[in-house]
Amino acid sequence: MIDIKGILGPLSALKFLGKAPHTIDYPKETKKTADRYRGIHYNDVEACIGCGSCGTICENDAIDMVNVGFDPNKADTGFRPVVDYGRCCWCALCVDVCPSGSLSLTKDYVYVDDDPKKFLYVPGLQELGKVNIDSTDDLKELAKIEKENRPKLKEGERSWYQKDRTEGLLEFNRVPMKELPGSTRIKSFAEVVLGYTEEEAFMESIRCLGCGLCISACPDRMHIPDYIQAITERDYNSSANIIYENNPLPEMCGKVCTRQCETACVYHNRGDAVAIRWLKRFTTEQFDDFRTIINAEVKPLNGKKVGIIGAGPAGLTVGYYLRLRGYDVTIYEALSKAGGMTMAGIPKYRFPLDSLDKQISYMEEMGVRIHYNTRVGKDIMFDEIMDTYDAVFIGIGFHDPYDLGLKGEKEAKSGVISAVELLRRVNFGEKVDVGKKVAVIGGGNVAIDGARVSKRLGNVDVTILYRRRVQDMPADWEEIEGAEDEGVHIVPQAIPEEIMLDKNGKVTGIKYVMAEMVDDGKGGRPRPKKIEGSEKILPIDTLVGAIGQQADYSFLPDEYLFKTQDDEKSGSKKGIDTFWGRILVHGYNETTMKKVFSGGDMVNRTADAISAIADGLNAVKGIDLFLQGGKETKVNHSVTESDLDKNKLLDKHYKMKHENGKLVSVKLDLSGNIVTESVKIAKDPDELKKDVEKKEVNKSTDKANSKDKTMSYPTKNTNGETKKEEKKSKSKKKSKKKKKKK
Amino acid sequence: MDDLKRPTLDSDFTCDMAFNKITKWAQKNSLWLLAYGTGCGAIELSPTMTSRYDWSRLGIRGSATPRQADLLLITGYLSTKTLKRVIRSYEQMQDPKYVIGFGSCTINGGMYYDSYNTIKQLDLYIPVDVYINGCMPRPEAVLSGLAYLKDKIGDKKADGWIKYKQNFEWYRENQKKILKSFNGDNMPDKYNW
Amino acid sequence: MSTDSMYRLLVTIAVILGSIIYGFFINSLARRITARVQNRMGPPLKQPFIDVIKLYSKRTFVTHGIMQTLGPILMLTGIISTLILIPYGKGYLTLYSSNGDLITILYIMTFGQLAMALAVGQAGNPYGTIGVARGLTRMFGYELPLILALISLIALNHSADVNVIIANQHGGIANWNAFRHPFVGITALLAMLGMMSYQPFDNASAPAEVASGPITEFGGKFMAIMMTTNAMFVVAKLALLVDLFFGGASNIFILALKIFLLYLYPLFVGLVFPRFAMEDTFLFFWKWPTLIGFIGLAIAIF
Amino acid sequence: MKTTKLYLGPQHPGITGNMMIELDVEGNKILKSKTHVGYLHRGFEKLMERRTYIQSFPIVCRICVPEPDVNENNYARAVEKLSGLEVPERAKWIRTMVLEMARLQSYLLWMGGQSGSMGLYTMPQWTIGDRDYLLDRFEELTGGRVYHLYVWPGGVRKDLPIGFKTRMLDLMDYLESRMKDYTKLMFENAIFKKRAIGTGVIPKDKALEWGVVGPVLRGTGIKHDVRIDEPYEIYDKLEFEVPTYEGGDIYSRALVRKFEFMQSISIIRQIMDKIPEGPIYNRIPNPFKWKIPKGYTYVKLESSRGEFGYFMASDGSEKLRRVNVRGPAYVHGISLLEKILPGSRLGDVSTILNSLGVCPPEMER
Repeated sequence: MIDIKGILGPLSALKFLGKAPHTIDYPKETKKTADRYRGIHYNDVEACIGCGSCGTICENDAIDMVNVGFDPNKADTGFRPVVDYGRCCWCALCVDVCPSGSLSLTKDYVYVDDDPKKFLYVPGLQELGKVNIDSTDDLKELAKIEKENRPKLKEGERSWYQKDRTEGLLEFNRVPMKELPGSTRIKSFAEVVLGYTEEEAFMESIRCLGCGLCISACPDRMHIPDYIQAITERDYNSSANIIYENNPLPEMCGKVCTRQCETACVYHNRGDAVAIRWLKRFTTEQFDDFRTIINAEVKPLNGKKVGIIGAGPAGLTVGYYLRLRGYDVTIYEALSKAGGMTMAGIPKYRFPLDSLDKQISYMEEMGVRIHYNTRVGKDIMFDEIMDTYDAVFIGIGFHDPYDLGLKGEKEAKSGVISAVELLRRVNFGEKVDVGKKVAVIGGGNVAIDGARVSKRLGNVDVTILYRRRVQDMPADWEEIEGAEDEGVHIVPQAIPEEIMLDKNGKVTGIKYVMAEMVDDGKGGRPRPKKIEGSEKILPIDTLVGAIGQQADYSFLPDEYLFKTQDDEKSGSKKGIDTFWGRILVHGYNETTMKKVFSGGDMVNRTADAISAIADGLNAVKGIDLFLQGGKETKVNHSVTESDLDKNKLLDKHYKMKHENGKLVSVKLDLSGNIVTESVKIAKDPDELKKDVEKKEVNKSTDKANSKDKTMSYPTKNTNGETKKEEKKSKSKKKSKKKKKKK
Repeated sequence: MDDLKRPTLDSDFTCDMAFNKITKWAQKNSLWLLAYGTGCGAIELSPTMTSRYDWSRLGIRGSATPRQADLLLITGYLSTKTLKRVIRSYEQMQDPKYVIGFGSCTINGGMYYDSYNTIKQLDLYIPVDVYINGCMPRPEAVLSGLAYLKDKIGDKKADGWIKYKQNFEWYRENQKKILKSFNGDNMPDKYNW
Repeated sequence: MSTDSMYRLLVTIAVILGSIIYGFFINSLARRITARVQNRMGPPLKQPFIDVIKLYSKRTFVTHGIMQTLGPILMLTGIISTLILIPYGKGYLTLYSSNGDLITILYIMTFGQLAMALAVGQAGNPYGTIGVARGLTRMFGYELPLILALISLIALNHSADVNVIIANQHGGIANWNAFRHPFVGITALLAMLGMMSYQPFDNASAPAEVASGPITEFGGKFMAIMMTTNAMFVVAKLALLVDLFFGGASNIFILALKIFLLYLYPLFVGLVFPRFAMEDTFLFFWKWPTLIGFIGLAIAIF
Repeated sequence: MKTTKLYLGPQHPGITGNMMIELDVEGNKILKSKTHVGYLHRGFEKLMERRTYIQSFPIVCRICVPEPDVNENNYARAVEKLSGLEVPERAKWIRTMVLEMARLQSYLLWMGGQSGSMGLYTMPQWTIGDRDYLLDRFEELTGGRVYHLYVWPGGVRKDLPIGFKTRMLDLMDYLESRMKDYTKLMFENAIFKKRAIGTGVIPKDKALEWGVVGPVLRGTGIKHDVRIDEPYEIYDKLEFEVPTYEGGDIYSRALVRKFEFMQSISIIRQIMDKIPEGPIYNRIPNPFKWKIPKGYTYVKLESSRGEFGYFMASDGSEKLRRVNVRGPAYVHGISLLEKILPGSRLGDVSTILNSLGVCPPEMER
């Protein structure tokens, strides 16, 4: 039948004839886009560090990095992202991984043009489509023009950006490193830092974005992203191999490196840098013996001999890599152990005595000869070395402390000691009596070390006197904090005046003046200015000076020293030129004298171990080029593939899981069931205390058992003592088996 | 791209006719576009043509066949199979005709820059008058693109169709690189290349 | 040529031009109304004019044969002939209507459509062919009730002259054929839905089914001619219906108004109904309208 | 009678996308139908094998253009299932809401398409205009109009904006009131009924055998819905009905969709009412290095067109080994269409296509 409702019902639609349309009359009126609309990119080019993470994450290859006139420096590559809008899909993943938070999207969306080349766009720099950035000329032009009038967007105009470290795809918090509590650690020289567990190392290593900004910050240009990636793959073997490519002392670096890399880390802008140092340390801790895992190729001896003076980081580096290249290498060391300043000058709670053993014994195994207790100039003459060897490397370091230059210093018969000497004596097991009250003068790492070592020498009251404010101290922040934790007093803005002596010439106190900070008028850092009448006297038993060191060139005969410019002109005498106590080098660390190379603290200004290693590597190249007549020996540092595969299998039995809102990784058995919870729960401080006390007992027994009376030092403190021993025995067994096979 | 002949308006005898004042105004304000949703971009066309944005107020409407259309909207990526149809549709359209590259895919491959079945740069195969950026472009962006095209027509710069004629060999050469033959036996010879 | 025939010729040209303009104008108004019901703004009023100017300015080289070129022109001829046979008022505005009667008009009206069919046939597009087939089927559908209604009118007025029929409707709305003979009126109005090719009877050019139907292969100038003829045709058809059923018009403005109001009716129906399937279209016309038409005829004759 | 070959598409207003149907027509009757695809093939499954897990996330939503969220959700859940990532409770609620919003907008689009294919052009103008309000809410929530890129492994990308709840509820009220207009204009329209009833019939006994899913299957009277059969996200905590209508024709499918439209409105109201507070996502590890353990999985959900599934295999590296997308449109658009088109009228092809929810980009991926 006729469906009346169906015929008349639709006619009700005609009621809209009387209603206003809801059309948006676009060019005349616009609809506001939402606050988080993903529109065209914007980049705060000043905040951007050019790490390229945005380009790496982009699934469409839409982002390239180009140089648009920014100078590169340690924490900025100088490159800026350029977005290809012929590729972009506005997923904003680039924003979510931007570690500096500079990249964002805006609410703009209209970008219409008839030239497909105009859809390349440098966000934050280029006004849309104005310049064709395909050509380099135009890029330079762009850099010039845009420098003055860069579009600066306010926060409200940016639509999709990361506000804080909780947003986005990146984890800005570092896996915390477990440490001994302050009260426990002053009781012994036990190592303060406990090291990462395997899972902690994995969780930390996975944070690395692999951008490589750190490489440029490292004086030694280590392949940091690569070895971290190897840790992520649980392939510690290749991680160690990668590290060994340009660092023969990884464990030392893993413990005491000044880690300039971490300040350059992309995470450093908004969160915690990746713990590069701890990760390197973790890798080296995995092996008791490097001999079995480092697969570097050792070339047969090529008949050239190289002599090295000083078995510090620089000398050892030169020795190791020259040996790899087939040179006969001999190192002369004045002390009874190799390591130079790292051995003599770094307190054992940071750098246990056995830390270098593995590495040194590996080197010696490889054929690097080290003559201990042989002081050049005394036990062997420099002339002799010059005659014997085809090339000579000098890496003697800064071992002589500066004088404090205070009234009473010369007169003092006891109670004044330099921090360097104090550390050396303590490190080499000598008994040092510092009394009950110690004052340390200086604000560098050596001063803090001196203070913290003194603190460990018994129930000692330690005060640091520093000319400027605490924030001006050149020492590491962690070190200062650690010292404060351990109960070291820091008196800032205190200028020492005079050492008070008793009749016997023993130190009784120190007089110092308080200072106020004054602007130096040149825009530099403020200078301390004495406040008249604020003199104070601090009663002390020992004064530790730590205001700097210098090199001791007494071993060099006069004729090898470059004296005046006249000499150079006449050409009569050509020697090693020095400037302000540092040996002048050029190119591949060559000195002004033929066949003599130099490196380490007495060459570079940063004066840290990693720079010394870098110097060493540079000198290796120089010596090689020099001795091979301009041709470099090729060395194969790579690891075998079978090893890599073996290790890669491991990680398939792990998976990521959320636990209490935190991501952890868990171990699986072969059928995929969870075996153990990965992250070990940190031991509570009480337990640690007990551990350390146990160690103290062990220490005394060790002492008794130890054959070498002069070289006693506390054993390394780890909570996995028994495990370590097991490993050792295993590795021994392995080596035995190998021998049998042979 | 750069070795292409730039279109010279004088050489085309119809230009004076096609671009006199009234017809120019009419061509500008009456754009019929071929309803061919070649890619995913077609989804943003429906809001643009319906009540919320209503492009009919700008004189734009869809037409069902290429014969009546002035404007070909390449909505996003083109698979190689579609490219054939698009070329044929384009050649069936009557002059003057315009092409809008809609979305990032037409500019430089977009999302599918590494796909084995899509073409990456549209203007190697047919001349493009305007590109609209976006994935998807919002209706507002689409309307801006159309407004841009209108301006171009008004300034006598929307000359892609002349360019196509004058550089026909070049375009054919590019098309042949992608398409081996049009449709085998069923087609007349001139389509089968 | 006498001044009389001179005037007549001038008025004829004016009517032809006027019908084009008015045809486009009501088309434009219809678009606005459609837009309004659909909740949107719609195109500007000048839009149909812009469209047609643009289409004339397009270069149309493609042709599938002589018939495709001739078709639209024959169509134009047909519609002009139809146009001049319909009276638009008194005096010169009756044009040449006295020369022909309703039957001639009906005959000539179909001429354009048949010309179109021939043109489409040569174009060779299957959708065009299907479209034409659909269009002709629909025409057969609505012609029956329409002719029934017209026969009734002729029977009632004892004349096939449109002017006579108009004259007989004098004296107020109640005297209009549509109201005086409701069955005839309803039949005619239902048949008119078919004539106007709006939904539910737009099968011939249903985009979702047959692309754009007969005009699939026609673009550029062909399309422009078709649009022009369409505009004239709408005016012609509506004017004829106004003349026959709604009392004609004393002057051109009232005629225009009546045409517009009558135009709204298929427009509104088209806005709210989907289209019939092809078979249903045919069946529909031969069912209800035909039935009512026969009743009307019966009443008229007996 | 002569048999004519008709190529419906790829450039044809009656096709729901870029595909082609080759028809053998005799008069107005279809004798044979064959679906041609390949016009939209982009090789998604291959592209995803080349990208890391997080890089694949922006791609997947492009698989189905009218309803991208189901792809995002499936992808996220597959990755979570393989990797063991947990999703916070609030994120699950938001995800469910997004899915239902997607269903609403997809049905609005369908209403427009279905009636537009029959020539009722007022309806698409209304529904697609109203769909824009939903897109506004999407834009506010996700930052994108069409491709939302919102649901990712570990949760959702951003929290609900301030004031979103009230705006969403207002919109639900509006859509509910608009449904009355739609009903009068479309669902109760005499001619719509005339064309829809008895057209494109899928026999009940063949439906399961032919692999029919979603509203089309429920239109044949078989109750099957992943939301109820195997609840995912938080569907087990919500109250809703899954309608079935006997008949298997276009009209019963339309009624199923109409009913589900109202159910979706009610689900969104429930979610807005009960949504818990809390975090919205668990951060995945460094996206550059994220590896997923070896294994494979199949996840599925109920999209507006039916069961939508992802098979995903991982080989333990940063990139997935293989993914296979099982979209409902593949069955509906190719094999089912070839079965039910013969015998029907030429004019109904587009109508049937629309009623089956054929979505070419999803068919070809």
